[in-house]
Amino acid sequence: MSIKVRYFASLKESLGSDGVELFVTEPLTVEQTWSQATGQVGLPDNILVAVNMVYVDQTVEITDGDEVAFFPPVTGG
Amino acid sequence: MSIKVRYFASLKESLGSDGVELFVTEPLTVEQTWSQATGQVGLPDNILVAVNMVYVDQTVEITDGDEVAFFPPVTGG
Amino acid sequence: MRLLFSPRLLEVEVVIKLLAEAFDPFEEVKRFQEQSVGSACAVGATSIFIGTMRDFNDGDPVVSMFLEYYPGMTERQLKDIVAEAIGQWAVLNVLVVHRVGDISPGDPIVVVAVETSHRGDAFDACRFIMEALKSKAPFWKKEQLKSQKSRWVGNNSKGYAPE
Amino acid sequence: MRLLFSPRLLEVEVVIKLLAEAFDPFEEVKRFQEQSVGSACAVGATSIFIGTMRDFNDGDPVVSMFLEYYPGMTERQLKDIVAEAIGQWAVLNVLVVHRVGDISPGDPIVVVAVETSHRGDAFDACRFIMEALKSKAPFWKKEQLKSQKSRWVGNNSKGYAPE
Repeated sequence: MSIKVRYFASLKESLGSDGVELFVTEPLTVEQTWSQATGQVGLPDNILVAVNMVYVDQTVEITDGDEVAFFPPVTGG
Repeated sequence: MSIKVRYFASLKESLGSDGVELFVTEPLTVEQTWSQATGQVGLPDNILVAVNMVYVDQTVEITDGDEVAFFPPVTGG
Repeated sequence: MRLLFSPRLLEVEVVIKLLAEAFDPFEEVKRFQEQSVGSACAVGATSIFIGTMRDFNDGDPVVSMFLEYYPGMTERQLKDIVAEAIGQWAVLNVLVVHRVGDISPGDPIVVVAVETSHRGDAFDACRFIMEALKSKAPFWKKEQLKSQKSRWVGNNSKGYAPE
Repeated sequence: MRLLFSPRLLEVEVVIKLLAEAFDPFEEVKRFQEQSVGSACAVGATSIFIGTMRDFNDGDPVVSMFLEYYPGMTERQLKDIVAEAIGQWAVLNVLVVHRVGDISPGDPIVVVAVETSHRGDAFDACRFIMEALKSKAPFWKKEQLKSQKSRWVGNNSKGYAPE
């Protein structure tokens, strides 16, 4: 299974990457996705998570073909 | 003493006049002003009263040089 | 007729106009912004309300309208309303333009523009000015209906589509 | 870049645009009004909000700004926000224009215009869209300060002048 992980804004800068593609054998939790993508244990506070461009809470299951985005609070407008 | 009375909008139409100048010997109440100006007893419901272009309640005393305006609810904007 | 006040109440640029002819609300706002450039880069938020004449009211087609006002008192009320808004919110600039006389459907009747640093102040002050104008400024609308009848509008509504 | 949606959600004309270059908010609203003339004389109220880049923030002079977004998700969030407003108020037409990329002080960042028959719906829907955009639409501002430093804006404020 392939999962596309993306980072934006200050998170992209601090991780030094705009994302990564994960290849896994079974569905992941949001936190597992974060850890596998970044090598960091535990999701930072205040981070927003979207799966396939829709906001999700962290209980959602990430599965094949999903695009998972992690980003800081939005500041548009 | 001279008091200038003015009517606007539907009130001006129904009275057939845009106002009248009253000459009186002592201050009037709002209701007395209305009665002397129009010959009608009692102020109609829902009428607004301004003295010298400021809204007043009907307890105010009308005196020399005042401009008293009677008009229906406003409908601008 | 064109009345202009710039009282610089508390350093706020205020323009209030009554116009007897059709106007372009955006041209009015642009002209206003050009003359209040002093605060240009402090302005973070602009809330603009435009009231336009509709071609129906209370279920009846309306072909034209006459807007009567009380010269002197109308301007004074508008000034007082704007001053009250300035006292209540952190406002940089305020424009109020209101049409009088004969009006056709589609014509702008009123424009209120409020410039502030932050959006909450702009939204609140603009809405306050409109609601106060609707309830206090001496203007009266007489509608000419398609049926040839005419009628004075009795009361301003609360501002929502009827249920 | 120029993205255009006219989904005619419930017969409502909706235009959502992301622009990478400076724009004139009034030209955008005028162009929008010209293409939604079907409802022209039903429009009684237009509420417009313009957000503009200020030349200071959090006490520091700002010389420029970069606005990052999430292509695809940003448009989708804006569409969902507008759809929610349409479900909640009696709305005729909605325009949302948002800038992305490099921005200078004085440049408009966002314009929201809501046309309705009655003013309460226009005010409420416009403000709702702005607040939802501020809290949900994936945009991020990076400020270039006069001091040569740059910083990501941490959070959108509640929208009022600081005490």
